[in-house]
Amino acid sequence: MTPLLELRSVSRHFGGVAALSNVSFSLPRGAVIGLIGPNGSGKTTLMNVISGVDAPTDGAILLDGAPVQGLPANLLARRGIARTFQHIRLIPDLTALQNVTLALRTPSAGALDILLRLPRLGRIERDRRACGLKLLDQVGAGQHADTLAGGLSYGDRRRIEIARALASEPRLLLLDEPAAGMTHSERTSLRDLIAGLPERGLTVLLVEHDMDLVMGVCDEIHVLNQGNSIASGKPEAVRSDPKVIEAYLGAEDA
Amino acid sequence: MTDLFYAYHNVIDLCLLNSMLAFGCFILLGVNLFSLATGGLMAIGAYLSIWLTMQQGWSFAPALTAALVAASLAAFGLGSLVLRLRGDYFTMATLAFTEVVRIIALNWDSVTGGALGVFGIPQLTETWQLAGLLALVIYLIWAVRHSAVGERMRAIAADELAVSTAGHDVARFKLALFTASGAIAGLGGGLAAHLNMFIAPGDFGFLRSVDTVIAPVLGGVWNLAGPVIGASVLVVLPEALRFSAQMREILIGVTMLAVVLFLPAGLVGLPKLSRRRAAS
Amino acid sequence: MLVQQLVNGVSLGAIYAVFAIGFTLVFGVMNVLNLSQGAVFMWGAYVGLEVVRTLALPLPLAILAAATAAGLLGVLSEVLVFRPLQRRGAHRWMGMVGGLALARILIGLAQEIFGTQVVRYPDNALAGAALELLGARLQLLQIVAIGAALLMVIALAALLRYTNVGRAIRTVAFSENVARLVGVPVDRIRLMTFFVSGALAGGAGVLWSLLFQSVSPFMGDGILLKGLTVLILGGLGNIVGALVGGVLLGLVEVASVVVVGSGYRDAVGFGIVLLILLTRPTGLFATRETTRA
Amino acid sequence: MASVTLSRRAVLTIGGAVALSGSAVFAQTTRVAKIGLVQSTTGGSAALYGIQQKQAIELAFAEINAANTLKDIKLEAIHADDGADRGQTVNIFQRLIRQDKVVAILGPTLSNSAFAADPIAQQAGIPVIASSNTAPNLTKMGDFIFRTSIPEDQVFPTVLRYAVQKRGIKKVALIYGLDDALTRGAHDVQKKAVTELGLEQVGIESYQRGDVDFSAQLTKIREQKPDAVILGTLAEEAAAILRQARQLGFDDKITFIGCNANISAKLFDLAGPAADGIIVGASWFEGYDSPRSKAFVAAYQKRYGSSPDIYAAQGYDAAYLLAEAIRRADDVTNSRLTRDKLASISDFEGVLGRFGWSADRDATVQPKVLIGDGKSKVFVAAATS
Repeated sequence: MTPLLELRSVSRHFGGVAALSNVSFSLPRGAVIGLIGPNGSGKTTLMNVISGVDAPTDGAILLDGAPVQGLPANLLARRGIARTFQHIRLIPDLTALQNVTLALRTPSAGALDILLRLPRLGRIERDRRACGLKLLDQVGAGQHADTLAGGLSYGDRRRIEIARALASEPRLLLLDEPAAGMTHSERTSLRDLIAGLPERGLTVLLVEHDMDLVMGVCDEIHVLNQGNSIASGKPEAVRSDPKVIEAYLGAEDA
Repeated sequence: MTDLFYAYHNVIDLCLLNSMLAFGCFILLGVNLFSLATGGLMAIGAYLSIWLTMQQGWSFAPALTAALVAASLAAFGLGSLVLRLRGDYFTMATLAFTEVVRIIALNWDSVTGGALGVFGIPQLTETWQLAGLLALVIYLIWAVRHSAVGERMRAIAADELAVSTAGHDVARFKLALFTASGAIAGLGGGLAAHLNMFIAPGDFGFLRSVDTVIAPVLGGVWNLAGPVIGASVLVVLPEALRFSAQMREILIGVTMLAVVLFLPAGLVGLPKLSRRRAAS
Repeated sequence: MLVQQLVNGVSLGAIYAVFAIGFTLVFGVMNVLNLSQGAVFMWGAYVGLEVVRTLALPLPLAILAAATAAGLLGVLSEVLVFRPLQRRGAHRWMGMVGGLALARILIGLAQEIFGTQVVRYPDNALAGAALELLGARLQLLQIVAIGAALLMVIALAALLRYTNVGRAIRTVAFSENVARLVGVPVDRIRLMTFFVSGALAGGAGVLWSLLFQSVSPFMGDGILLKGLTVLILGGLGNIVGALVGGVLLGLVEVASVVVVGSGYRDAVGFGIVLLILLTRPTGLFATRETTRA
Repeated sequence: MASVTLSRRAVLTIGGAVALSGSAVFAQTTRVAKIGLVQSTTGGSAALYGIQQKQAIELAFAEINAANTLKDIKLEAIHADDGADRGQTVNIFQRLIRQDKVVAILGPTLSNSAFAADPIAQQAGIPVIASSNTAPNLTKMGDFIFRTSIPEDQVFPTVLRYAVQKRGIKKVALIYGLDDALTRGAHDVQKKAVTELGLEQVGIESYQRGDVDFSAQLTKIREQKPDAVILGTLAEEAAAILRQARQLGFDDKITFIGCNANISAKLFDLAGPAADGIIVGASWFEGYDSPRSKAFVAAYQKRYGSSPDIYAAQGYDAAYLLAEAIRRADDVTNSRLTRDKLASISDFEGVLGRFGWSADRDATVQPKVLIGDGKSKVFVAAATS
């Protein structure tokens, strides 16, 4: 069976600087894959390249065996790739619910429905609202549905962003440091949430600095350093890999 | 009473017309597009509509429809080319479009009469038509804003990237809005042409575009009353300040500057501001 | 004829360049599009005129006085409009409308004080002098204009490259936050940048009215559009680009008169802007600096 | 904001007080003829002509009122500035007619504004006299529309014929303002006259309002070696063209032929000696040798400290023509009667000379061919024999 996503020698250069060079790995279906590395190692660049926010300078990205590198973000989202951001990108002047329904794939109202305010419009919007509420409940933010996103706590916004990513019914979910800024108990429920995603048919690529979380939920871990893939494998193996330890220690030195 | 109405008939007409045109810019400002294409798009609507009513014997309604369609198509074409430009580059490209259209109009004697303009245009635009069409435009924008599409608009204004990673084609959405704003400009152009019996290419240049986009900024970019208030103020202010012929320009400038500096939400924010002052 | 037209184009373009460099400097450093720049240019021309006519001082002093006065107007626009808007975090179109409003006030004041009539600088030794070169007549004034333009650009380049102030300006251009962190007095540097920008506009105003013998309250409107065109040709915030773009626009305008016909002179300029934007979305001379835009 | 309202109120109060005291003085015996005076005093180059006309008309009204020419009728000018913006001109016409109930309107400054606003006066039956609109077909808008500004086509053919006879001109180049109705209208007339006289047209160049650099166009024209360059330009643009032509080394033998709008002291102020020898045609010039004209120039200079231009002279005559019509009508509100009396004037002796109306209510005045004298900075009448 082809992997859900496969990276083949993906590189991304900014001017003369290589943010990613020849990164290759694949994401098997239904797995939770961790992506770690020191700051500036290229994790977010890789997320951007996969989600279409950025395009690779070189290399191929295959989704279900079909090349998708360089496609715009909205098309990749339609093809099943959703993501969250390291710096939360919720729309502050929309409510939590509106932020989630923004990404729903259930049909939205047509031009005529909207302009003539046909009765169908109310029904459609009610359905979308119900879908959005369900997703908010799943991430544990249902009570904030009608609060403006800008006024919510960091942890709540993180969870709502995950709900928005789930709203587009993705097959691949890219989470960029979802635990950052969360309290301990929030992290625990986040861990449960992520662990439950494969059962719903999702594959997850997780970038995270919280090693307990990474080691706890990931089936496999890839390590980046200065744009190069330096190690990959089971969590236990990676944890004891001297190259990985050196990369982290070296980074702390600098 | 009727005399009073007729004494300010044209002032009322211009308030209504300019308010409508301002909505064309309003919907674009809503997604962070500062467009100066209004003049050029209006010119297309204006010249097409008078050619149809004066040369081809069309009646007013179909001529206006044709003006609307033609300007929408022009906006669609222009938008597909220039919407990918960022910020000020987009603004400059739309300004270049307006100026190029104006200069073509200046040189295209057989249709536009050059600088001498076209006169004797039948006066077909009525106040009630302007009021009705303005109401229609306001209703349509209201309906869109109070739907999922309106939420998407607000989201694009705040964070385009978030919207596109949520699966929406932001470029296509903006193109649709730009086309809609072209429709408003084309309709406004046709109405303007049949309002004062005369048009010349100078009516549709840089200044027209600037005035149209300033109206919602002054009135308020987030409130549906904004464009109406902004455009009306810009029409009424020169009339109200006529008592001071010499200081008029300066006073208009000072008023504009005061709004920009002290009313972040535009003139619609004025009552709220004064209430707050009164309360504290 | 060709040589003559080249002379015509370069001397026109040199003034466009001086104006546009001031314009682009403010953009490059502070990401502000100051639409009152045309009115500042006009005021520079009037101040220079008054110095020559009323005070009967020599021309170089007039240019200096005009540049200083225009520089102060630039400072005024920062203090009155752009700084409060930036503090408030206002949207950039507020700054554009604020600039237009300020321009309206400045033009109205000029009308009040100087009247609406077109006036000109008194004749001096420079006005009539010309020399023949390869069959073209090169006026002394044109040489002065081109020379002064080059001088201003070199002075600015030296200022930016070799002085502490220049380094500070470049740091602010890179990032205001970084500048604050390394102890650059950002507010003062912004004021200085606005001063330099206004001074360049004022200097351009005097050169312009010397060369074309025409001063009026409305003279800034046309040059504002030209300045915007040059800004795009050269890339927003790119100083070398503004120099090259200015001269290029001068040449393009002259060439369009020769080749296409004078009725389409401005359309050719704007048409080229459109074409350039469609092929190179950040201008002809896009550089690192311009990616901010 | 508060101070603005306050000052406005103050202005209104003072205005009201003046009006009150005025009516008290003239109580019962005085009738006031309210006349709309629509001239641009702001709004770019239009303001140049607008201010001149406004001043000349106000001068005329003051003279007429002081001399009690109309016995118990006093003329009151209600001036409104349209900022050279057509929408505002329409606003003003509607207000003057419906609210201020004027008996006649003098203006507007620009032909473009006239095409939009005059039909309103025509519809309401209010006579309008223009003194700076020169666009063709203007008075065809209706029988209430008059003008004292001589359209170019009444003047230019005479001028061109004179130039051809005296200077042996065969090849001409034309330059004109593309985006200004006045200059564009002048150009059309000039082009037609050139064709009718069978002259060879070697080139046509144009520019846009606000342009001050004409060197590219002039360099091109120089290559075409014309005998004459015909200017469809405003005075300040003509001055720049003359000056830059000299700087580019134009042959002294090349004749410059101007249009109506060039008749201005401004031309000499700006062009200096370069204006020497320019040929223009006009209904009037400052040095026109008639008692009436000399008195006008003196009075204007005394009151305003500057010289009147041709638009001032045309405005001044318009004011006197309207006063004469009101005198004949002996009525301050009946605008139709005023219009009929105005149309009946046929032998008016004005600043422009002996005056009458054509069938289309255009002024008919003997055109005068003038030559610029750059040294004494005046136009002198050409010997047309």
